Amino acid sequence: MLLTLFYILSAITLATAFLTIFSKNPIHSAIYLVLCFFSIAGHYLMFNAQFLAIVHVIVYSGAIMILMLFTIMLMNLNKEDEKNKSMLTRISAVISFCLVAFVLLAAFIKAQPVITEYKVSGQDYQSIKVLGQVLLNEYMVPFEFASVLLLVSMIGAVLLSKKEHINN
Amino acid sequence: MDVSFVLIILLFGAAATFFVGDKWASKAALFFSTAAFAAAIYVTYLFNQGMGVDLTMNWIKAPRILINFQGDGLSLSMLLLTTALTPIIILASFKNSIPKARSFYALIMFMAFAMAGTFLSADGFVYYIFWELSLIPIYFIALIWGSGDAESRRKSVIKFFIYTFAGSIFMLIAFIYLYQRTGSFLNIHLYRAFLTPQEQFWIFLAFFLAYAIKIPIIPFHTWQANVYQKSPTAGTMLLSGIMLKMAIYSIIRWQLPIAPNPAAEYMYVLIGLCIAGVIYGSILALKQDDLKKLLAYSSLAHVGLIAAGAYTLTLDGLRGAFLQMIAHGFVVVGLFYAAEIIQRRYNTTEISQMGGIRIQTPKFTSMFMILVLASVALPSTFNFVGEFELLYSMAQTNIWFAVIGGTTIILGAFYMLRMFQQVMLGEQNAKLFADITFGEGFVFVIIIAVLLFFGLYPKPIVDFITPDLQKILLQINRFN
Amino acid sequence: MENILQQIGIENYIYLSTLLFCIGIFGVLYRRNAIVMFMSVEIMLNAVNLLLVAFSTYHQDASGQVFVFFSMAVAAAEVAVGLAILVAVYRNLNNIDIDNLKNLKG
Amino acid sequence: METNLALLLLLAPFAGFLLNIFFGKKLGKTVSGTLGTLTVAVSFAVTLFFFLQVNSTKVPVMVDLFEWLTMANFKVNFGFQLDQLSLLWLMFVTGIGTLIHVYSISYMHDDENMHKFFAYLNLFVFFMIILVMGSNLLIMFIGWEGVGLCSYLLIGFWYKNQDYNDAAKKAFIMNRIGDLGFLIGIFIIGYLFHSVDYNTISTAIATGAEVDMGWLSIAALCLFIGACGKSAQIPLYTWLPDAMAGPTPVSALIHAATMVTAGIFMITRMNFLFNLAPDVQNIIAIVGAITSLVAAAIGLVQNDIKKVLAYSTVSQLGLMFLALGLGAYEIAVFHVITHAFFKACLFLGSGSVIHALHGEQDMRNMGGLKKVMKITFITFLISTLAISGLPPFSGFFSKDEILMTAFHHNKALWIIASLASIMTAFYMFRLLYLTFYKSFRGTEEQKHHLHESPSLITFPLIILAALALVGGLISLPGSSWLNHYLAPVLAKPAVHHELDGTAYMLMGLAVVGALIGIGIAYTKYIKQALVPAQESEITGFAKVLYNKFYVDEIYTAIIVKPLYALAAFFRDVTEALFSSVIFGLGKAVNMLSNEGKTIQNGSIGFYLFAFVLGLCSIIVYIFLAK
Repeated sequence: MLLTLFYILSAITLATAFLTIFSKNPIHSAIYLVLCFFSIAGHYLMFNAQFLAIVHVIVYSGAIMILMLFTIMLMNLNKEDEKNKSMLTRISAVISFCLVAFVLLAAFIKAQPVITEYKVSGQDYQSIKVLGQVLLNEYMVPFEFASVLLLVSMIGAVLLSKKEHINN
Repeated sequence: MDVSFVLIILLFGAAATFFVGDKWASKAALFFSTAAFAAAIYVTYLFNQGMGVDLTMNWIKAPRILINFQGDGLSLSMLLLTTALTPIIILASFKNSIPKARSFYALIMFMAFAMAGTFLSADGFVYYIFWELSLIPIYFIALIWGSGDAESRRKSVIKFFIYTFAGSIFMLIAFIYLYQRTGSFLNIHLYRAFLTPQEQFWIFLAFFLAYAIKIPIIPFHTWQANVYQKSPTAGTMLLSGIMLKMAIYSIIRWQLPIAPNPAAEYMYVLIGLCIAGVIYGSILALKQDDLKKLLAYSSLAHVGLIAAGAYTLTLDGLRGAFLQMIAHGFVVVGLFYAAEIIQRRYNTTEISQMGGIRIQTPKFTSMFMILVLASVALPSTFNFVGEFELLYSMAQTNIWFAVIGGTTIILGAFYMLRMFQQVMLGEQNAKLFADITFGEGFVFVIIIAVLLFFGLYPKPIVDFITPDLQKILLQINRFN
Repeated sequence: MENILQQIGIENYIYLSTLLFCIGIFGVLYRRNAIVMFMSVEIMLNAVNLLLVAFSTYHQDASGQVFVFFSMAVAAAEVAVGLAILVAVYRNLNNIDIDNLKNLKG
Repeated sequence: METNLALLLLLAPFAGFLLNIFFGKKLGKTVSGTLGTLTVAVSFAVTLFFFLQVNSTKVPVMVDLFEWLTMANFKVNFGFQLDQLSLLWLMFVTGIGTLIHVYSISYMHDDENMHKFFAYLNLFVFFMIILVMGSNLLIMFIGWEGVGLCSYLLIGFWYKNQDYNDAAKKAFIMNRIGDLGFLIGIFIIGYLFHSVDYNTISTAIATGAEVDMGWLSIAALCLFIGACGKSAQIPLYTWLPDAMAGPTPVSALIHAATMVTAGIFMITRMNFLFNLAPDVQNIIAIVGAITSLVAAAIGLVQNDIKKVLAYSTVSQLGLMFLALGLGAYEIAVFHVITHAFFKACLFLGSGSVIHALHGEQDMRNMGGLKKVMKITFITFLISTLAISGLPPFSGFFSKDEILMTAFHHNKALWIIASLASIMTAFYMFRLLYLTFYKSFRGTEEQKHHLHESPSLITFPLIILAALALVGGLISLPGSSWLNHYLAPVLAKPAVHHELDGTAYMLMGLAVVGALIGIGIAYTKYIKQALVPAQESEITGFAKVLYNKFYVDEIYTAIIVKPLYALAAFFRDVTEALFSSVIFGLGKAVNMLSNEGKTIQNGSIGFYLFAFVLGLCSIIVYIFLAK
């Protein structure tokens, strides 16, 4: 039952990811990507990581993708305007795809599993409470830095997108 | 009190010199360099009393790098040479009006600091840092205060910088490799590394590139003459008096004990190369029109002989190399100072514009003559002691080395006397030449006193360095 | 609480993430539209996130999920700045085809 | 006590040097000269004391001061050895030195740098004493190079003249060639014997230590090369005639009496070593004989009064080397001593003449000085007779001994040496006749000023002439005091010749030969009253002789010129080549980076592709390549 669910979700994930790339219209790409993200959220739910799934939906589908859509619309990119790609580009893309897939899979196959049997510790490790404790005890400093990073990127984004007054 | 005290004085002196301003810079530099010399003597005294003067401090945990300054006979004698020559060099610049004097003297002090650090460091990484650090001040000294056309000066100074720097990089690689093998940069640990002949060969080669360029051994010498000619005399003195010795000291301290096998295997090639430099430099010196260039080539010849002695891997050779390093340090500083004095008065280093000076300045002539004689290794000067041991060690290896290397005493006499004749003798020069002042003479007197005293009684130095040289020799022979 | 991996197996997740990641790479190389390239990057990031969560479960350890939070934060920041740059580029060049952005070449 | 006295002997001239160089100018000429003379006289007095002591006790005085050089397998002490040989040498070094100092007070009085002259002379005596007194080869080497330095300083004393400076430089460099040989010899000896002490080496040889004979011979040969340089033997003799550029007292002291005999001293000192190398001895004998003949031949036609004497010196030194080569060390020493007397006298006499003629040295412009300069003439005559080898003058005895030894050894060497002696007699009398006989050929002004030299000049002449007259007494044939005296320092017993018919016949032949030489000179320059021709008129073999066999020109052509050419070649070609290789490397890097620059083409797709490739290779390297 879960396996079937996994296959369905995986199929959606992969398909939408492909469509994201092959859609000529950027808006379509964005829509497919949102779907992709939702399917990944479904994966998270299967892991019983509800909090993560929710955050994922909020951040990716909610924030990032909206931002992208806004930008696309801002730039009026909702039409197909990509020039014909050269053969070289296509070939290099395909080669990269195959190569990375091959290498990664080879590496994973060759790797020895650390744990031979799937264990169940029985302890709670992914509830909001536990995650909050881990985040604010063990990962306190990175957490603060993440906030600083966000602040900085916010300022940066504002500065960058602000219209410059060329003649003062 | 340990050896780092001297370094601190030098570094502090550099800073102080910079901050007291142009007017007092030379005096401050002289004061601090003399203080450093006094401290070096005191440290040597403590060392002779059997007290430890080493400093060991952890610096970086991984990779394991220690700040380890080691005072033994070899490093202390070089420290003494450095700190003794620095005040002399500073004193030699006193009469010149130098723009931006505080930077100039501060750089000299900083250079002395870096060189002293090179001699003292027992940790390969720190040693490397000091080694490269010493390149920076001389670069600026030569570039900013040098003589001649700025464009060609910049060219030759940059050539010098890149050239020596490129050589040193190989040394760094060798050190990193050694660290991989031994997990330490400390020289005593590196000595103990049991390297295969193959590894030794590459490490030896890497060190050799660094040192051959610095010494320089032909065919790596092309930077030398131009830089000597173009840098201010104080810079030339630093280069020829101390900096070249860094390389020979490093051969004895690092290269030979760490990788002795190739040194023994390729001994004939190495000595042959060094002796070729001796002959080549001597012959080149015969036909130079520029006084400083001539002295540069003579330095090439002398230093080639020293390196040849070090590569004989005999006690005599190593000891001779050490003695000759000190002797050559003093004599070459003296000779360049003489060139500087002439340059001050005639505003040129062209030999053809000199001549007829002796008649106007008996004192200067006498001093210059004694230095010339010391440079051609007249017995009873310090240079003879060194040269004798060097040639004797070469004779032990192969008599022909001594015969061919020994031609330096003929060719040396040839070019030095020829130079002396053209510069000093003959009918009175049309341009006036004021005899040297007390301050100028004082520098000469110190140098000459050192040369003559140790020429007749080198035993203190010999006794001081021999035990440590024997230790080094023990390391060199550890594979046999 | 049971472990979902007992039924599905970690290998499947590995293959899924690898494929997703490769699709991302393919997209970055294939497309010339900067925004779509951004999306491809997001796909790659998500592939990694997914694998992190899978291994978090595999080890029964929260650290993996914490890392996902961080990577999300970084992704958000990256997108914000990246899009701002794109807007600036667009303002100057009137398109965002990366083939036009060659001013930095040697 | 002995140490102090020995130090006094050594340091007195050095003190003179220091005083003269620092305060000479203030002290004034007379004081400075007197000071210089007195210090050497003090040395002479001390030497005399030691001489008498050692002569009676037969025990050499050894003084060890401190350890000087430390080598891995031997040590060199700063030590002195006052034995029979060194004291004998010291006697005439300080003795003649004192006389020449006295002479110089007057001779150099007009020179503005007189104090320097005395300083250098004192320094020379100091180094000569070190050379002679040293107890090992390296101390000797200090003196050896030191006297070379003083010779350089004194030849170039009139430094305004660059020709003189060239001569000085030449002397120093040629000496250095020999010095290198000496040094190599010292290396080999040090290596073989683990010592350079005379006593240690001689003991080692006497007790039959195992040494490689081949290396020993090479060492002996190297030492001989050193001696060649210092004592002006073929092929290193050309500096000595040029050295006449120096003031005449210098020529007398350094280039006739003392310094040039250092080579003989050294070989005598190391006689135990040379005895073991018969091949080298043969070389020495042959070189000596040829030198004496060649130099005498050149001397036949020279017109410069000092040049004639210089070639005569070379020739006489050749004879001494002949004796050394034949193993007759005591005879060589004997000739050194007599030669020192009469040659110093001759040089000083010529100096007196030059002084009277205000610097004129060409014999063609002299003549008829007999009447004006009586004392000079008489002393000169005595010395000339002595050098020509006429009995009962000292030169007869010493030269005859050499000829006799050569005769017993090898007839060819004897013929060469005899020929040289005949030539000597000829050119010395040619010199005498041209200078002192007939009428004066110089300018009127010179003639007007002709005068006998002051007593400070004539006094040394008289003493030296007296010594030249009676010097032969120290080693009369049959009963030789010298042989007896030197026996302790020589490893082999002295050569002894029976005073038989052969001996008397040889003496007779030698005298007849000398008389023939004198006779020819008499016919040419008194009877026919010839004056040597101008340079342009000399033709044939005489021209070759006049130009000294063109040896200088040959040396210039085959050594000096190529060396300069090589220097120019190195400077202009090789240096540029080395430079261009280095710059070439730089250019290559530059080119590479220019090529590499195109990789950075600005296409993000390309970058990403490269990035992917790099990523893959890293993964392959880390995870898969094991």
